[in-house]
Amino acid sequence: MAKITFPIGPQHPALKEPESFKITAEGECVVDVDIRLGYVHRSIEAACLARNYVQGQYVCERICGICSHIHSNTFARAVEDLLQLEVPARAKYLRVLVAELERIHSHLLWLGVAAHEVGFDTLFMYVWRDREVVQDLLEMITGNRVHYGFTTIGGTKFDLTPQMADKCTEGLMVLRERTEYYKQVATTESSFLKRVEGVGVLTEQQARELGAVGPTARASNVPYDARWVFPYDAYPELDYQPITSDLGDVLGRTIVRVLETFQAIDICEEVLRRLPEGDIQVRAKPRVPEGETVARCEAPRGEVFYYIRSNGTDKPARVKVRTPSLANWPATIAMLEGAYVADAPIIIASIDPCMSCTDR
Amino acid sequence: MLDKIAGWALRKSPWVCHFNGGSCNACDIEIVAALMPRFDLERFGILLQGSPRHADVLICTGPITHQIRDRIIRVYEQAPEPKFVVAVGSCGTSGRPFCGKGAYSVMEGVDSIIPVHMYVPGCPPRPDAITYAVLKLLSTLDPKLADVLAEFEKSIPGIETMVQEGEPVAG
Amino acid sequence: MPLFYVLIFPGFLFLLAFALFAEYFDRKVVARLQNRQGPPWYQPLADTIKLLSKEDIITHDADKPMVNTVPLFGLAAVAASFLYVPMWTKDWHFSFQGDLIVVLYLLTIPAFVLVLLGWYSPNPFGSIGTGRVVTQLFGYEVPFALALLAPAIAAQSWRITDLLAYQDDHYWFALITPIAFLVAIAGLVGKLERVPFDIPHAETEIVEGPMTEYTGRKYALLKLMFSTETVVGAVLIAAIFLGGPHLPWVTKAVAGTAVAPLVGFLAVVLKALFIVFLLSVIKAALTRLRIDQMVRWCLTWLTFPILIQILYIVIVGSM
Amino acid sequence: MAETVEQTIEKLRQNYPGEILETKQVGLHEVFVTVPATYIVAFCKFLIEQGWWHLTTITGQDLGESIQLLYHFNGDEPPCITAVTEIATDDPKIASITPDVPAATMYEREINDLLGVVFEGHPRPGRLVLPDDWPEGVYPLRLDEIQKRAERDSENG
Repeated sequence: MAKITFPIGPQHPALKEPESFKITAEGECVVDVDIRLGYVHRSIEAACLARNYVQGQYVCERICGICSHIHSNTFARAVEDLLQLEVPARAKYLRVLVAELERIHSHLLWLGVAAHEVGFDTLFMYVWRDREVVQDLLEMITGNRVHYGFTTIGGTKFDLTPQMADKCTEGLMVLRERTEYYKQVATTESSFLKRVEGVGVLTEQQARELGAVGPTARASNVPYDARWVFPYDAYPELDYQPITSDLGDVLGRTIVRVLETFQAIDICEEVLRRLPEGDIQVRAKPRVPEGETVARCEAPRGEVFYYIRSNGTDKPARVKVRTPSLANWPATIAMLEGAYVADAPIIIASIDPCMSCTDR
Repeated sequence: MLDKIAGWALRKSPWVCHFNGGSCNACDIEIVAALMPRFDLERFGILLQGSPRHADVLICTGPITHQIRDRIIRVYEQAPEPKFVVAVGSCGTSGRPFCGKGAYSVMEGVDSIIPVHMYVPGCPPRPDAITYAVLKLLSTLDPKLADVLAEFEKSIPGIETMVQEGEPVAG
Repeated sequence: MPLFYVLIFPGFLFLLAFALFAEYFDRKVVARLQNRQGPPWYQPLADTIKLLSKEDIITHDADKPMVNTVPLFGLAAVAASFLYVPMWTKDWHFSFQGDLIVVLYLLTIPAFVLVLLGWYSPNPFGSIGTGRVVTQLFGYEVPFALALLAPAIAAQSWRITDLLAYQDDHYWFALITPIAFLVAIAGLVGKLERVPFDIPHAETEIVEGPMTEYTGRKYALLKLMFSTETVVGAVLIAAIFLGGPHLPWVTKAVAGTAVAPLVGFLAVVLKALFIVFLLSVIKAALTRLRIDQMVRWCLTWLTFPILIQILYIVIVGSM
Repeated sequence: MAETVEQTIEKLRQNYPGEILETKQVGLHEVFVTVPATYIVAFCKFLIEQGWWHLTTITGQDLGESIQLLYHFNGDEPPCITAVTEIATDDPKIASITPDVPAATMYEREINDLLGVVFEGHPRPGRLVLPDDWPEGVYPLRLDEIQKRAERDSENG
């Protein structure tokens, strides 16, 4: 049969971001995939070197428009480690609250996009409608729908008033009810199941060898979640288990994400209950002592990794960012090979790819 | 007469094509959010099209990276006349904060490559502002839309500061 | 007079108006089901006029005469088929023995229009879309034709007016042959390439498939071709399975009076809109299938039941 | 925490047959282990056998005379190990670990783009993040390039 090579991207309706996949297909079967990154390469690692730490945190937050809090949080944690700063307990809890709200928003967003990829626009619309609930909560707490600017080096910028906490509790209740409904739709609607069951299978061994992270790995039964393996912020005081599934296909990833949404709602409620009183910020010196450090965080898509080396000035000497999407590409290529062309968009979408993270 | 009808049709049915020129995703998500039940751009006849060939308005985000530069010109050329460009986000309007200090692979916003008719600054702008920008773009073609626009301005105070009209640039 | 029939009412102009209204109706229903407000009533008209007024780009390596004329053929074929479906009375003046076959034949032409356009388009999405159009054609075309064959066997005629007369005397075919009715709806969904069978132009996979490269006038014609095909298909199914202009009790009461055609006309329009409504609900409630799943599904859940239906009719009819 | 950082370092020194130049603790639970560049593939394989199965990423940085490569590994529990090695800036060549650790493919290509390190034996080399029209031999994260950009920025104000 004749081989046909066609591009997905850089400008393609399945991808909201430009990235180029050259898919070679034999009939309807994918035989080879080539990824070309760099369309969103904004030279952020280099830009950090020319900026001081506060500006660097601002730019790093703009690595990704979905998990922006995680980036600024990880950056801040790395710098706090270099400065030997102890962050107030209240700030730690607030960071967890915003991180988990962000996870809810990201997972709902993904569920909608996944439904859109397989042509289920009604679910897409419903999920995104309810995503506005969590967007409103985030806007209320931080003042912006995306790019919250919530974390600062040494704590958080904004405090949570009791009224806000009440609103959060209300919103979380609505979300729990709606997520219950989506869980039911995503796991029982037969035409949706037809498109996700057994599609894009990644075995546990492949997931480990290819270095998959986040829900992609956890859906292949790899219980790796930086929140519980290397606890940070207030996570050591919150006792949860990583959510895994042994299905390994797109359905498994859907289930893991939906269950994680529930888990995130639980964590938010626990944080609201246990929120300690006190300061939210300690003063940080602009000059960072010489040294190097590593910080790991669990973003909605997987582990975010920062390596920062300081040379004793107010500007870093090296900032290295490893984002979960970049780590998941080798696994995605493995999933795509042998799949149907029609499944390519949903397989690519199933790792919740974030090109702006990948390229930085 | 025919021109009038064509103008009416264009105002009532502006199909948009979304182009990401290296943005961080936030603006793109907010553009999609504008199509969702809460904002529902379809009530103004706006449809999101996958192919630039079917679009009237290109919504461009991002500071334009060097790698995407040729592609955006191609997409612009692929769109049939008459066409309009809306630049969304602070990086889309100026390239900041990505361009400048230390950066080596970004341009200074969408208008360094193709003519822009409407700017929507904000990092990211709210979906209301994006809706408003498209409406305002259409109202430059149709004075009758001024009422809708005024109503919109009343319902969201301060929204008129969220959008900036572009210099009319020859294509 | 025939010219008036062909061009204005119930011919081309009325067909266009009805098609645009049906498109609006469809989009509105889907939007409401998705919790949105939906477009205003003039939206499809504005879309069409706008597309007609836009720049018409032909890629330089395309076969110009071919791509210019082929969309017209598609629209013309659908418009021609519309002449043979009765709009207000069962004594349709264009009717002749075998008109059902002609309508069926004319309604397959849009698929071939897409195949040709995809073939002449330099875009890889076009070629993949073309392959899918052809594969899908095998999936739905056979059960769709068989589904319309079932009532024809029962009424022992290939003439739509005879089928209408049969339904006047007995029950509507939707009640006599319910399986055939459901299969026909599913076949129509495949023919119109709507969710869950919108595989040939699945937006997130291959953009618009064969239509990706076509702009302005040609895209407008293609869109019109689909919306007119929706209307013709809906009216056809309304005529064959839902009694066309026939309404129980009412038709008998007004028979012979001046309002009879009007009642019949309203009945047909409402029934057709009901079919469109069903299509909209299906579109809002389901996920797109994959091409291999679609063909397998059509074989198991369309072809097989319709054969049983036909067997049943033949056995009952021979007794 | 399963073992302390000291215990881990001790265990590594005992189990690893090859040469370990230096060890130090970074942050809460990260161990940086310096090994000679020629043994990097063997050491990475050793780490994976010892339970640090996940290659988080590879960091490259230009220190002037040499380019430092940091292979960050983590396992199912703390601490994490980072293998550190240095190669000369004039002749930046090192064996690719991708054939043995498939997860490294993207990271190695990225470092090749940004720092010009040649990973010998990489199965699918090629440009990954830089634009197609980027000049050959210019590596944006090298110190001289950073310096050039800083001068350009100060000229522009």
